Amino acid sequence: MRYLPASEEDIRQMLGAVGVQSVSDLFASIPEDLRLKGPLDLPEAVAEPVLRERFVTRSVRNSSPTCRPCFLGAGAYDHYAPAPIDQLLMRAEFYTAYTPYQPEMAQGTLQAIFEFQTMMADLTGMDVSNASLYDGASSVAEAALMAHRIHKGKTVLVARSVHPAYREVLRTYTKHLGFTITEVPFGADGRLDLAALKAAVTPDVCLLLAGQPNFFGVVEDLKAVAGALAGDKKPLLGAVVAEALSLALIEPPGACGADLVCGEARSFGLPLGYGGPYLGFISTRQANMRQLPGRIVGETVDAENRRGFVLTLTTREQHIRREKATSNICSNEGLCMLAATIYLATMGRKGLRDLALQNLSKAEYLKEALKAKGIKPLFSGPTFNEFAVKVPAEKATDAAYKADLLGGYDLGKDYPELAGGYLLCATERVSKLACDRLAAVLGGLS
Amino acid sequence: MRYLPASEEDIRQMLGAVGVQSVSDLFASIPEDLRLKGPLDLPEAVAEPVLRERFVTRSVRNSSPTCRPCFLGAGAYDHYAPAPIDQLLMRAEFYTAYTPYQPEMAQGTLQAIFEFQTMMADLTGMDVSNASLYDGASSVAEAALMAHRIHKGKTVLVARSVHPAYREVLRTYTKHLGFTITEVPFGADGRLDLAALKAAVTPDVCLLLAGQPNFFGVVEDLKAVAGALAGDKKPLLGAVVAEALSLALIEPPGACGADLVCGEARSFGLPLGYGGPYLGFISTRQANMRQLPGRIVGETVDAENRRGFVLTLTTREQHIRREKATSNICSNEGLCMLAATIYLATMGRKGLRDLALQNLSKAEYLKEALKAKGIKPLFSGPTFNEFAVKVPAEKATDAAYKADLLGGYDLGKDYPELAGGYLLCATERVSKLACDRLAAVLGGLS
Amino acid sequence: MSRPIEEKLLFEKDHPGRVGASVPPCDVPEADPRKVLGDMVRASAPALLPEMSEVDVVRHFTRLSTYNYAVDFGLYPLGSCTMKYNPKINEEVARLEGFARLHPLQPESTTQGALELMGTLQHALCAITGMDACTLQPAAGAHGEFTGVQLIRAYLEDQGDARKVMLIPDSAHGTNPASAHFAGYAIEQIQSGPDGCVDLEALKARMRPDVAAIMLTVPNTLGIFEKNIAQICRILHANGSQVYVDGANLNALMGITRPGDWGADVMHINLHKTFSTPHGGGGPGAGPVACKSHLEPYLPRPVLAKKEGRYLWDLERPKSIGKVLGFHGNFLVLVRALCYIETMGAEGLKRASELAVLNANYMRAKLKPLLELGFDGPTLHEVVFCDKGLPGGVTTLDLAKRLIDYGFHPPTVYFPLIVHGALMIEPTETEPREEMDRFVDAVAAIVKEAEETPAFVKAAPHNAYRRRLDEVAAARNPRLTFKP
Amino acid sequence: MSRPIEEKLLFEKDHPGRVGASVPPCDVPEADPRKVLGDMVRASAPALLPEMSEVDVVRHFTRLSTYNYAVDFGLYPLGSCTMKYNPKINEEVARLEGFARLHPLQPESTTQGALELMGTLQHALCAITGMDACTLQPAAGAHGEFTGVQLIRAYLEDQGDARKVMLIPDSAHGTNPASAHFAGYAIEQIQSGPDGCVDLEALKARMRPDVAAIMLTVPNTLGIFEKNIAQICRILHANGSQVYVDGANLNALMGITRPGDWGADVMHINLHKTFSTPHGGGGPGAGPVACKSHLEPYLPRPVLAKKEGRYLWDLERPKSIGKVLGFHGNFLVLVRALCYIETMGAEGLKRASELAVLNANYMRAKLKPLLELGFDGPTLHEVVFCDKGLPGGVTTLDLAKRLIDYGFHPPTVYFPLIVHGALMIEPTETEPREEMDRFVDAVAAIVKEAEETPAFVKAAPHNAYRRRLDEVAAARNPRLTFKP
Ligand SMILES: Cc1ncc(COP(=O)(O)O)c(C=O)c1O
Ligand SMILES: Cc1ncc(COP(=O)(O)O)c(C=O)c1O
Repeated sequence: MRYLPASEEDIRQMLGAVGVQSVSDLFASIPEDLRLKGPLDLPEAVAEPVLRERFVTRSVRNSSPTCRPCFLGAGAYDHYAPAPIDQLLMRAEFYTAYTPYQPEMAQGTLQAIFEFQTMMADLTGMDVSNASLYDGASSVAEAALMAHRIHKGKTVLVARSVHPAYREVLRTYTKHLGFTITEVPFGADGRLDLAALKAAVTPDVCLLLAGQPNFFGVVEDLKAVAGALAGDKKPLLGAVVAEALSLALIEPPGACGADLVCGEARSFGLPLGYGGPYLGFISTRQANMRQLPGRIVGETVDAENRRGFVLTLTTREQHIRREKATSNICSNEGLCMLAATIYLATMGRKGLRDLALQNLSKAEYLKEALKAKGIKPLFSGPTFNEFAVKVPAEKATDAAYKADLLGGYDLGKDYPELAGGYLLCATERVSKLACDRLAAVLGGLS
Repeated sequence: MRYLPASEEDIRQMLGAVGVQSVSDLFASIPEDLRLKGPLDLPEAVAEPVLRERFVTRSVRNSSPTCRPCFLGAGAYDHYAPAPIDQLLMRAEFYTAYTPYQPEMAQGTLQAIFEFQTMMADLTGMDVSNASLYDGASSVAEAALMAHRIHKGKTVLVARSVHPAYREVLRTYTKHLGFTITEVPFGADGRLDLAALKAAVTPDVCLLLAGQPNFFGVVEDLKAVAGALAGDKKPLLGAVVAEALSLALIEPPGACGADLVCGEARSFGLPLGYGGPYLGFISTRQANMRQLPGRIVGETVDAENRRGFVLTLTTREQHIRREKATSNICSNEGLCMLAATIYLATMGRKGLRDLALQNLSKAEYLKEALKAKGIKPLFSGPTFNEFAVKVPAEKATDAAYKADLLGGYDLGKDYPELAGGYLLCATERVSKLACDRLAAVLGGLS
Repeated sequence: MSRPIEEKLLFEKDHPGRVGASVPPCDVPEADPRKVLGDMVRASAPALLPEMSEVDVVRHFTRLSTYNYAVDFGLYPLGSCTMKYNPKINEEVARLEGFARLHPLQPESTTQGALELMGTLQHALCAITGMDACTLQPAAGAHGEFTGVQLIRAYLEDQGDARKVMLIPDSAHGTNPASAHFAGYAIEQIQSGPDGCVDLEALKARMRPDVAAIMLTVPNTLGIFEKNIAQICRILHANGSQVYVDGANLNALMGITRPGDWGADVMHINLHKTFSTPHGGGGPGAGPVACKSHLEPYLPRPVLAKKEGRYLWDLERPKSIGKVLGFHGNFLVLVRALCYIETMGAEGLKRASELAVLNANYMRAKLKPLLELGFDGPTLHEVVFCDKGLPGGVTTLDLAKRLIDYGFHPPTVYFPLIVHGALMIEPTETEPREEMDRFVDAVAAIVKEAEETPAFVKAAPHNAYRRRLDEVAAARNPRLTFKP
Repeated sequence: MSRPIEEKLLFEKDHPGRVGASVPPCDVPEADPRKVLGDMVRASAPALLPEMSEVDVVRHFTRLSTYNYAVDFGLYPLGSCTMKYNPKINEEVARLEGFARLHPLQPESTTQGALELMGTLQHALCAITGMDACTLQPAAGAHGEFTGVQLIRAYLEDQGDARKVMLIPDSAHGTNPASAHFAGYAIEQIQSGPDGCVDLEALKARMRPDVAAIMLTVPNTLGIFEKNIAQICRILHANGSQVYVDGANLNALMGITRPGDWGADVMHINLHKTFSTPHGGGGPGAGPVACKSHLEPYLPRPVLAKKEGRYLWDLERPKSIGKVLGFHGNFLVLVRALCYIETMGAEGLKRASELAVLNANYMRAKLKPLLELGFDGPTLHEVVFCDKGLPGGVTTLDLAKRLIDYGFHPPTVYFPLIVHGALMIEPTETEPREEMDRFVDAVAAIVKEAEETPAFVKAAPHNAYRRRLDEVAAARNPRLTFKP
């Protein structure tokens, strides 16, 4: 077997060195009656050329945005990743390394994390960022736990307009910790209902989570939201960013009064990948630094006073603090973080803004094209690259597919009150033509 | 432009350092009347995402052995390249380096060449090998020039059963050098006609080139061929190996009395690639070493007496000897050589033999399957993974294609005397089923 | 190459006017952001994002990469991390566009290939672990722990028997108590016996109705198989409690023994350990959870189901603990893991475990004359030494740093906590013997250096890209971002 | 990482019983080689092919790779080699299966995408060079030279006027005389004038009927544009001779001036220089030849043609010089080159040349205080210094080797031959200014070292994977293969 270097001769010699007769002697500590009698119920080994063909076959039994322009967003946005990213990720020095526990032989990874932290803090308008979390959804849950540690309150307000999966993960995470999760409704503009918000704030509320943009693609007036959070024990404001690209064009949460920003940065150079691996993150103010979950890298010097980087503030972490840790996370999304770092360096401040502007323009164009067919936005609030309309949602996806398009997302699945609501996303990868085709298809539905 | 780092500010500063006003001043040495007045007649720049799609479109406007089992050989054989090869080639240290002119910072490339030379010498039964040539066809031409330098004669005998393209390149190369190229016919077994050979040998013959296997897939009795070359000024015997994999199963030319082996080693881990880049080589006896064309690497030591490798015998080469060089070759097929080296290390002596045996078995199976349909081999000689049959060749390829197969090669194109001859190849990548299907298709032709 | 090139931070390479990517021209009218977004338009550009050419970016990260060590260079014996070789074919298939560019919310009718792949992987993981059901949603080992413990909790509550306490041995990885804590449990640490295993009598004595479950790593972090595991399961079950197995060390057991057969109720599996997917410098991993049928109703939504030969996502799971991740798990990691499993086959996986254990015991035998064992009993896939007897006042950390000079990644150090100055060594089955010999020689040389020139060892590393880094200073005065 | 790991030769890692690849089981009856092949069966296995696991192989070549320097690390200023950045998107598209797995002899109806690509590239190369026709068959620059010279020869013979002599300046690359020699020409070297250009009067004086052609590199290997090139063309043509241009230095000229417009008859183009395809540690390259219409009938067979909107290979070329390569050229290199051309567009290519020339002149200006110029006139994309004035008896070679210690690849040395101890520097347009400054600083430091500690410089390199290697010993006692 090509991954197993030991030849029969090696085995003989190694057994000799160990001082046993056979390999099975090495397993003597496993009680006989627990040993598996037969072979595993698995097929035989498959040779690489055959297996490769099998995976090709599996891969083509899916139809992806490669063949069909994709109007599906809802937390996963179809962006182009420049070619250098993947080729750099393929450097064995990066992808076959472990978490940088020995900094003297992991400065490559550590410096990249430091760069990622800096850029995420800059993009979100915060002071510090961690080195990644599993994904956007779990970052929301971690944010809630973090806010509780800071504020002590046990009620979390979450906008109903936050991504449904994120809200569900938040509930899963907090279920047994005595939290109260309360949803705050949205208004006719799709934005947070500020009156309802004000009414919901109590001294026990440690955090308000608002999508930016929210699940409907609507850009919240985050400054107004921040203004609505008043009082002595006022809760932290957390912005949930599911489409990180929007940060290039929308006022950063940090500038609007947010205390922390969590979300999903997969848009930065990572493939859609049927949902994973993605790239969660949290950034926050300096004061909250020690309550962050996950890995953090800090700058230091070596014995010759040269700059270097290390994992730091590790006393927050489970391998030191065990159950008192800020999170249980250990392996995080290192290589995804690296992809995002390369992506951001590649795009630069201007490129990222140009791209964001193009997303905005495509979505605005699609909106107008749909309006021309009599299809109106569901909400009046401003949007970035995604917006909701009212169409016969059940039929829409099928009709789009028949026209070689991947249609949008049926809001009725998660919001009974929005039955017939249909979420459409337009990134830089859909052409004007595709927008026109979609408008024609949806306009043709009764 | 992303490949051009100079910003406007850089340009300003650099112009200042140079002491000119504008970039066009730098071109003052080009006479005004020679300057291009308008822009180049080329399209505008295309952005990477758009361009990638364009190339995908171009690539799918071909139908390759990926979708159709390939029975086409004729100098290019469809083998599987294990996954590590390409990922190692993609290491920037290998593919973005130049020819190893500075050995102290190119030991990676140099050691790999030394390993390649060793394995090629071993496989061919020779003492030494060069570091690569352009391809199999040009290696035949270089072999003729080399044999002339050694033997001094100016007549080259080449078996008519050597690859037609190789023979054509041989003629192109020697056209103006006063060579006589004489073809030696083949017999009913497809092997070299030894009587004709003997008759053709004169003191002016410096080289006999015989395919091993030859273009019809037939394995020559190279020992008998060597025996037929007698006399005082007997010519060198050169074996032309178009399918290097055969070396694992067929007695190496060196063991049969050949003086040099040239040919094509693309089968060792390189893609079919519509014909290039491929991997020519020449190996020979120690005594002929200084007449080899192309790069050669030798072992040496460094100032601390550690083993190292350098380009050597460079006085053969054009950059030193100019028109007296053994060849004009400069850039050769470095990365292809590396692929072959990785391939051979991966397969190992046993793996390569197993694979060769499987090729033999597939071809024998196909032969039998065709016989069962009444289709007979054109020649009676033994074959490796390729053989000729008699079918209505013009119809055969179309019929195969309709059955989702890439059919064989119409020998009539190059051999009027073999009109209706059809060359079929069966590598490890065609399944029994595909062989049966092909037999059915060809059997069904009138 | 000569020594690595010193590369500045991205922000120090910012070069206004340079461009690193080409954004296609916009084929629709350009929107006016201020008109669309009003005063929610970003007022100032993210100042620190650098402007660089593609060349600059490629060189930056290529240079950074040269500061790293990696499995593709050699032995990486981090204990409990299973740093095995990452097969190249896995990387190739995970990049097929039909996988890499699938949207997670596409209709199931358009993703049957992906779903079949996931179904096949679930089946394989059940077969290997002896469990009945499986979720692929968790993104890493700790995430799997959290999910698994939640299953236990949901099950017990459903039985009307919410319990408070999670028992965890002192040899456990820190993620175990942390995960249980975030599932709302009180953690009670149980002391290992002198043989490194659970003290059965103490355990029995602790069996009261407040015990929800025990979390056991098998083999444990000392590399020792919990010999009474079946009895432990029976004891816990008799108490109405559940048994959670941390499968981080499954690489010792494939095809040899199965947690499901011991009586364990639920476990997680680290695909980035046992199943060869790359660690990526700290993830992404995948931590599927496999369980017995009584826990199945509680698995995270949605659950992969098959109806009339078609796969689909079943959302109607009233007892589900709910989602633990936004979508369906780290799919592209799953692709790699299945590629590995199908490459190895039933026999190959068993052979991998056998050789992993052989390699670890070989290392143990060769290192025993040089270092002192943490525990003396038989070990499987890894072995733990302690710092007792290291000469010249040299510590575990010094030894580790000096190994760097010899071109090796050090073992896991100072874990498990119950061994003083622990050095935890797991070579994995993909290590060739010569490489292990090279490592042993390095340790021997360092021990000798420790006797002769301890100060030199204590100042290691000497040849790395950086000398020893000051972690204390970093924590005392945290500088977590670049300040211009 | 620490210092590179010392890696043995493959043959020293041979480990019988190890397996590196998996050959699928054979689905047909296994043939008996002895029965099929008789005594032509290989008697003994190729003994030196090593048996290694995939892990061993990957580590072997990964470790070897760390001994190399590469463009992706930094400046690689080899003059006349145009070591520009190799774009990553080129590598990606060249690996698309629809290109990589095409058989060269497939019917044209099944390869229209590939043929269209080649047609588009031919058109682009003609547009850039001002030529009328083009062949993509030659595999490298020297191969292109040979092809181009053959075109000239075939043309002249066809005119009934076979001539014997090829004129080549002393500054030319060695491939020029070698290529002309193998096309059957007698080489006559022409001396460069004091300005580094062709001496016009001497040239005129040499115009006799035996002159077949002149081979000129423009700009020449001194980086100097042959200012009288148009006149030279006229002189040669008046003599019934042809003009061959070595296009190795086309990177100075794109969009600025075209050999076709000067009056040149034929030229080759190095796609692995000007058009960004990787050098690969010594190839593969591609050396297309572009020519005027009078030479077109002689182009290598087959020629790409278009009929009724479909591309096909035209074999009916009675005047063709014949094939120079087995198939259609280094197709996968052509894919990369076209990807580059379409990425850059008309303006981008021109900008590339402008900046290549600017960078070279910047280097020249910065290095002039440190080194002595070989020739004084204006230069374009490269500049040549000589060893005059290097202090302390330090030679060009010493300076080059010491540059290695500073983390740079040295320039081309001792070429062109007409400059004493030549240092030929071509930064290319993809070099950022800071990187050039870093190089200049290194040269300054070395010149200082040469004054202060010349012996140290002469013993360089000190920090590379190997100290200075003994090339003389290697040539004296050639060891070209491993002997067990
Ligand atoms: C025993 C054990 N359990 C759990 C984990 C956590 O796994 P992950 O890093 O995948 O979250 C580890 C990681 O090293 C471990 O060693
Ligand atoms: C001026 C010049 N001509 C020709 C060549 C030969 O090109 P190739 O190496 O592609 O054969 C070179 C190579 O360096 C060169 O510099």
